[in-house]
Amino acid sequence: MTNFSKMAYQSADDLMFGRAKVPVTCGYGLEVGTGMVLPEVNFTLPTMKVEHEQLPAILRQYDDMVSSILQRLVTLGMPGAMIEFEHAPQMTEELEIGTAITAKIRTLMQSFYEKHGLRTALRVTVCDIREKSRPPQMRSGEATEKMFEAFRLSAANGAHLLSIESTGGKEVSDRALMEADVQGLLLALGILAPRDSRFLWQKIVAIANEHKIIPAGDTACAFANTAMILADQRYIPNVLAAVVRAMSAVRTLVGNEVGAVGPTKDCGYEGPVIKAITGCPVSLEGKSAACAHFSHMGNIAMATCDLWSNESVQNVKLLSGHAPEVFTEILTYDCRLMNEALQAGQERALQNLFVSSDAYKSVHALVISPQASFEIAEAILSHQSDFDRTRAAGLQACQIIRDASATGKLPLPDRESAWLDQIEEVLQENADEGKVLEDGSAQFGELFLPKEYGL
Amino acid sequence: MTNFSKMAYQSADDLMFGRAKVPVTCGYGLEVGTGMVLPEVNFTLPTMKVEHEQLPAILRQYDDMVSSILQRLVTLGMPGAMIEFEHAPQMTEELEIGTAITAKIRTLMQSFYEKHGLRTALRVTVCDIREKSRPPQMRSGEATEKMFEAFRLSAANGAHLLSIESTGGKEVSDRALMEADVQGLLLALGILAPRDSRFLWQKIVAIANEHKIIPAGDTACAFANTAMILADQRYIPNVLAAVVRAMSAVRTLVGNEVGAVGPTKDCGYEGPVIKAITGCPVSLEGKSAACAHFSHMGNIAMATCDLWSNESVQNVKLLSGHAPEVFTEILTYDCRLMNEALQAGQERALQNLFVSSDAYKSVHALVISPQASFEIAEAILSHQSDFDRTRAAGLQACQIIRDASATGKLPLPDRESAWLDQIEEVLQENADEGKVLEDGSAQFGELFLPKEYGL
Amino acid sequence: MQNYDELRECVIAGKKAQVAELVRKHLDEGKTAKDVMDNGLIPGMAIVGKKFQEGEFFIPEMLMAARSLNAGLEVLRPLLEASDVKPVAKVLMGTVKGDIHDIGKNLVAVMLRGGGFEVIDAGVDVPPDKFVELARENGADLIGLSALLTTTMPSMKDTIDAFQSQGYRENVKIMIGGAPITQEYADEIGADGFARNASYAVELAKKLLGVAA
Amino acid sequence: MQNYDELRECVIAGKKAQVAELVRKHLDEGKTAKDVMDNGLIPGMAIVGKKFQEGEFFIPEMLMAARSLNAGLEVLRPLLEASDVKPVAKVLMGTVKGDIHDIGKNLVAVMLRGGGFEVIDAGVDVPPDKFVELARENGADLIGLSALLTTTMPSMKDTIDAFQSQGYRENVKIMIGGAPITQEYADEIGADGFARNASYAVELAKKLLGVAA
Ligand SMILES: [Zn+2]
Ligand SMILES: [Zn+2]
Ligand SMILES: [Zn+2]
Repeated sequence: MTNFSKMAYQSADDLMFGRAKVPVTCGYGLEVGTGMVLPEVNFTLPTMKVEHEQLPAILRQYDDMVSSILQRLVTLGMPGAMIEFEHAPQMTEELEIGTAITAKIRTLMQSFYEKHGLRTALRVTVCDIREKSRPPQMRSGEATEKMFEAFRLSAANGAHLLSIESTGGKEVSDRALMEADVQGLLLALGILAPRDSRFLWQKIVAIANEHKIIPAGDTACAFANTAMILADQRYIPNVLAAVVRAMSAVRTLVGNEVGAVGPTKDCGYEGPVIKAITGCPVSLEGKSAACAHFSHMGNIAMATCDLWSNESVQNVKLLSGHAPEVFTEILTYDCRLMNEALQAGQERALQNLFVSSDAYKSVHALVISPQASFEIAEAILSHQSDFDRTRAAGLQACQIIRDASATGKLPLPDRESAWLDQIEEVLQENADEGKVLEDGSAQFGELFLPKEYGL
Repeated sequence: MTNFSKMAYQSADDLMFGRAKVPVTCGYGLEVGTGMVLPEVNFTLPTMKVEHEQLPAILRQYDDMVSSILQRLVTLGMPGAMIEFEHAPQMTEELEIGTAITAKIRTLMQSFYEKHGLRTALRVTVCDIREKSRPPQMRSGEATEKMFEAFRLSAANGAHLLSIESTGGKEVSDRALMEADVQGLLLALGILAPRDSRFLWQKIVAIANEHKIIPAGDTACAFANTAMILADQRYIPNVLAAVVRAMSAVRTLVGNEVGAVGPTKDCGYEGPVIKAITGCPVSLEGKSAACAHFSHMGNIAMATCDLWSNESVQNVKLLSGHAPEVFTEILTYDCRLMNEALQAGQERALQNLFVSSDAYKSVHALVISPQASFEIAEAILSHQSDFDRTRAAGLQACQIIRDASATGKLPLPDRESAWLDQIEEVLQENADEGKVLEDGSAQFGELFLPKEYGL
Repeated sequence: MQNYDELRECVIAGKKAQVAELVRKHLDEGKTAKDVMDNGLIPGMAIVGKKFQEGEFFIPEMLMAARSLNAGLEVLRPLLEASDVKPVAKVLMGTVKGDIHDIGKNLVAVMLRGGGFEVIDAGVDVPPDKFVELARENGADLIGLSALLTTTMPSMKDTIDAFQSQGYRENVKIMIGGAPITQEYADEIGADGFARNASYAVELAKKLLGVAA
Repeated sequence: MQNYDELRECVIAGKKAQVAELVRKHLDEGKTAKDVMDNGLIPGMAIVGKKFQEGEFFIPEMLMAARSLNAGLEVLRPLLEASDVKPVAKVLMGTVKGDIHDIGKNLVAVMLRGGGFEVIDAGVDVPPDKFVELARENGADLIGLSALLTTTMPSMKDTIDAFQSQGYRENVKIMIGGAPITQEYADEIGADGFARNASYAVELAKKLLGVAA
C-alpha cells in the first residue's frame, strides 16, 4: 500500500497530456503515458435485451463494433488504442454473457495485433451491481459476490485491465445532492466512499495480481458527474457540482493507495488530481464524448489526458458508418493533433489553448484545469485522513472559484455566489468527522448500512 | 463578372482559418471571415418519407433539430453559427415541402436572435435534380425549371444564402472515374462542368440579387468527394482522386467569377484554392463530419476554414441527446480552440499542427494543405481558359505529390506511383481542348447532350 | 387575503417552523383550514413552482419549500380530514427491471410531489409483475417508468405488456423517460407519454390525468 | 493447359486485341471453344477478381480485363451458341424512387458483370412498378435496390411490397444496399440480403442464387 504523501509533480506546469510519471504498459504492447495520447474507445448495444437467448445477436453486435473500430484505427494509421468494454448490469449479473463478450473482443484484438501490428489493450469495467438493493449491501450478499466473480472471470477470459465505476456512498450522495446538504456530502464522500474504495480496490487488486493483469482505476462518476448533470439541468447550483468534483477525488485516490495503477477511468474528471499526486496515466473525455453527455469541458479535459475517450456510444447507423467507428475517427484526429504537438515541442502552446478556451466559461471547466487540479491535489496531501482530505479538497475548490470570480475572469451569478458562501460555510463548520457521522446517521440513517462500510 | 487574374493572398502563409480577405455579412448579423471561426451545422431527417402527408411530421423533426441546435449554441456561449438546410431531392421537387421547412427554420432562428442575441444565417442548398434524366437536361426541361423555382421560393421564404452541389459534367465524370480515363475527366471537369457552372450561377446570382440575399457558393462534391470515397474503398487510385480534387477547383471558381461571394459549401475541399484566388470565406469539414463521411483530412481541413461544418447527420438519438445537437457541441469546441488561438496570437502554431498532423499521412490531405492549395491556385491563374486551368491544376497536383514523395515524407506505394506517371502523361498529352472534346464525344457521347452545355 | 402574505413568503423561503406557527396563528384568528390552505399555503407553493420553472430556484430550494408546506399541512390535517377534501392523484414511479439508476426517477418523484401528487416509489430493478401488483395495491392512477440504458429499454415494453396481459392497462396511464428514450419509442411500445425531463414530467402527468395545470 | 498461360496473362493485363488474337490462334490449333473458355479466359478473369479482392487491382484495371475477356468471348460466341452453354443469372439493378444517386449502383453493376452476371440497369429514381415490369420483361433472377438517402430508404420497402402485391415476389431474390442501409433494415422490410459494399454484392448475389463462388 502506497501512502501518497508527496506530489508526483513539482508544479502544475509539469502536468501534460501524453506524459505520465509512472506509465503503464499493458495488453498487446500498449504503452500509456510515454509521450503519446491514444484513443480509448467505448461502445454499447443499441436498444436490445441482454439475456441468454440473445447471446448470439449480442456477440454479433460486439463483433461488428470492435472490428470496425480496429479497422478504422488501422486505416488512419493510429498505432494503438485502449478498448473499453463496460458492462451493462446484466453482463455482470449473468456472468456468462459478460465473459463471452470479453473473450470475443479479445480475439479480435489479437488478430489485429498479429495482422496489422495494432497495439491495443482491453479494459473491462465491471458494473457495480451492489447498489441494487436498498439500502445497498456493499460487502455482503449475492450481488457483491457476483461482482467479484465477474472481475475474476473477466481477468481469466481476456481483460488486460480491470476498472469499475464504484458507488460506495452514492445512496447518501444522491439525496444530499438534491438537498444541497453539504454535511451529507461530507458523510458520503469523506467517510462512506473512501471506506468502500479501500475495501473494494484491495479485492480488485488481488484479483488482478493473481491473473497478472492491471488493476487500472476508478471514477467518481456516480457522484461528480451526477452532480454536473443535475447542475446542467439547473436542478442544483453549478458551484455545488464543482465543489463535489474536487471532494470526490479523495475516494478515487484511495483506489490508487491500495494498488490501482491507472489509467483512471475516462469519465473521472478528478483524473488530473490523481495524476498530480500519483503520477499515473489518466483517461479523460470531453468534446468527442458529446455522444454520451454534453459538458462544459470539451477542450480543457484534453490538457492532461493520456488516453482520450468517447465515453460511450450505441451501435446506431450514421451516414458514414456505425457510431462507434465514427467516434473512433474523431478521437483519432484529436490524438493526432496532440501527438503532433508533442513531437514538435509545441505541447505547451496547445495545452494553453485547451485550457484558456474553456477555463473561464464555466466553473465545471475551471476546477479541472491543470492549475486547479494541482492546487486541489496539494490541499489533499496537506491532510492525513480521508475525511480531512475530502473537506480540504472542497474548501480548496471554493477558494479557486472565489479567486477566479474576484478577478472578474469567471462570471458568477449572484445566486451561485450566495450558494458558494453557504457551501464554504458548512464545510468550514464541519471539521469533526465524528460529528458528521453522527449527524449524518440521524439525517440519512435509513439510506445506508454502517456495517456494510465496516462502521 | 470578376475575372480573377491575381491571387487574393501574397503567400500560402497568409491563408488562415477565421480570416478572409473579402468577408461576408449575412442573416441575423452573422459575420464570416472577420477573425472568428463559427460552426456550420447541417442535419437531415431520420429514415422517413418526404411527401405531402408527412409534412407535419417533417416539420416537427426540423423544429426539434433546429431548436436543440440553437439551444446548444446558446448554452455553450457560441456567439453565432451558419445553419444549413440541404434539400433532399423531394424537397426541391415538391416545392411546398422545401419552402415550408425553410420558413420554419427561419422562424426559430429569428426567435433565438431576439431572445438570446444568437447570430445565425440560413444557407439553403437546393438539390441539383437536373441529373435525374439520362442523359441529363442541364438547361431545359421540367427539372431545371423546378430547381430554379426552388431557389426563388427559398429566397422569398427565409434563405439568407443560396448554395448548390452542382453536377454539370458528373454524367461523364462518374464513368471516367471508374475507368480512370483522364481524358474523360478533362472533358468532364475542364469543358462540361465549367460551362454548366457559368450558366447555373449566373441564374442563382440573379435570383439572390433580386431578393437581396447572398449567392454563397458551390462544391465539387459530386466529382472530387465521389473520387475520394471510391479511392478510400480501394476502387480507384488515391492519386487519381487527389488530382481530380485539384482539377475540380476550376469549375467551382467559375461560380465566383459570375458572382458567388462565399462562404463556399462545406464539403468542397477545393475551398482553400478558391479562398487563395478570390479571398472569399470558406466552409470546410473534417474530423467532426465523420458522421457523414470518413476522411483523411480530419485536422488539415481546419487550417483555412472560416466556417467549420459537420456536413450532415440524421436526427437519431444518442445517449446524450439527438445527433444534430451532439455534433453542434463538437463543432463548437473545435471553433473555441481556433478562436482562442486567434485571440492569443497563436493561430500560426495551431495551424501548423493541423497541417503537419495530417499532410503526409495521405495524398488526399496533402493536396488540400494551405501550401498545396496556394500552388494549385497559382497554376490556375497562370492560364486563361477553363480548360487550360483545369489541366494546369491537375498537373500541379501531380507535381506536388511527386515532390512530397521524392523527399520521402509522403509514402507512396509503387502501384500508386505508376498510376501517377500515367495520369500525368495523359494530362501532358491532352493540351488541345478541341481534341479532348472530339475524343470525349466519341467515347462518352451517349452520356451527355452537348446542347445542354451550349456546345 | 392580504394577511397571508407573510405565510406565503415563509413557504417560498422554506421556513418550516415559521410556517407551522403562522398557520396556527391564522386558525386562532378564526380562518378556516380550507382558506389557509387555498389562499396561503397553495399559492405560496405555486410561486415556488413558477420560480423553479423560470430557473430562479434550484431543487434544494424547492424541497425546503415543500417541507415547509408540509409543516403547514400537518397542522391543518386534522381539520381538513373532517371536511371534504379530494385525494390527490397517485403516481407509482420505478426504474425498470435490469436497470439500477435511480436519480432520474427520484428527481421526477420530487417534482411530482412538488406539483401536488402523491408518489409511491417502487425502487429500482422492478420486475413487470411487481409494477402491476403495486399499482393495484395502491390504486395508482399513473405509472412512471424510468430506464437509463439501451439494454433495459425493452423492460419498459415488458412492463406495459404486463399491465395489458393482466387486464389492468385500462386503469392506469403510463409515462416513460430516461436518457435513451424518445417519443418514437414511447409510441412504439404503447406508452401514453414521454417525459423528456423531470420538469416536463409534472406537466405531462397533469395532461395525462386531466388535472388542471 | 500450360499453353493458355499467355492468354490468361493477356486477360489479366487487359490486352483486348491480343486476347482476341490468341483465342483465334488456339481455335486454329484445334482447341474447342469450351476448352478455351473454361481453361483460358475464365481462369484469367478469376485471377483478376482475386487480385481485386486482395486490393492489388483497382476497378479500372478490372474493367480493362473484363473488356479483354469480352473480346475473347466475342470470338467464341458463334461456336458456343451451338453447344449447350447455360445462360448466366440475370440481375436487375436500380436506384429507388426519389433517389438520383447512381455511382453506387453502377459500381455494383461493374462488380457483378466482373463476376459473370448479366446486369440490366434500370437507372435512377425508378418507381416500384417499373422494377416489377422490368423484372418480368427481362426474366431477372435477382433485383438490386440502391438508396443513398434516409428519405428514400422507404422506397425500398415500397418496391418490395410492389413485387409482393403483383405476385412476382417468389420469382426473384432482392438485395439492397447504400450508405444508410443496415442488415436490420433489410430484415425489417423483407429483403433477402444486404450488401454492405459493392465487392460484397457479388458474394451475396452468388449466395442468394445458389451459384458457386
Ligand atoms: Zn461514468
Ligand atoms: Zn457534398
Ligand atoms: Zn452540406
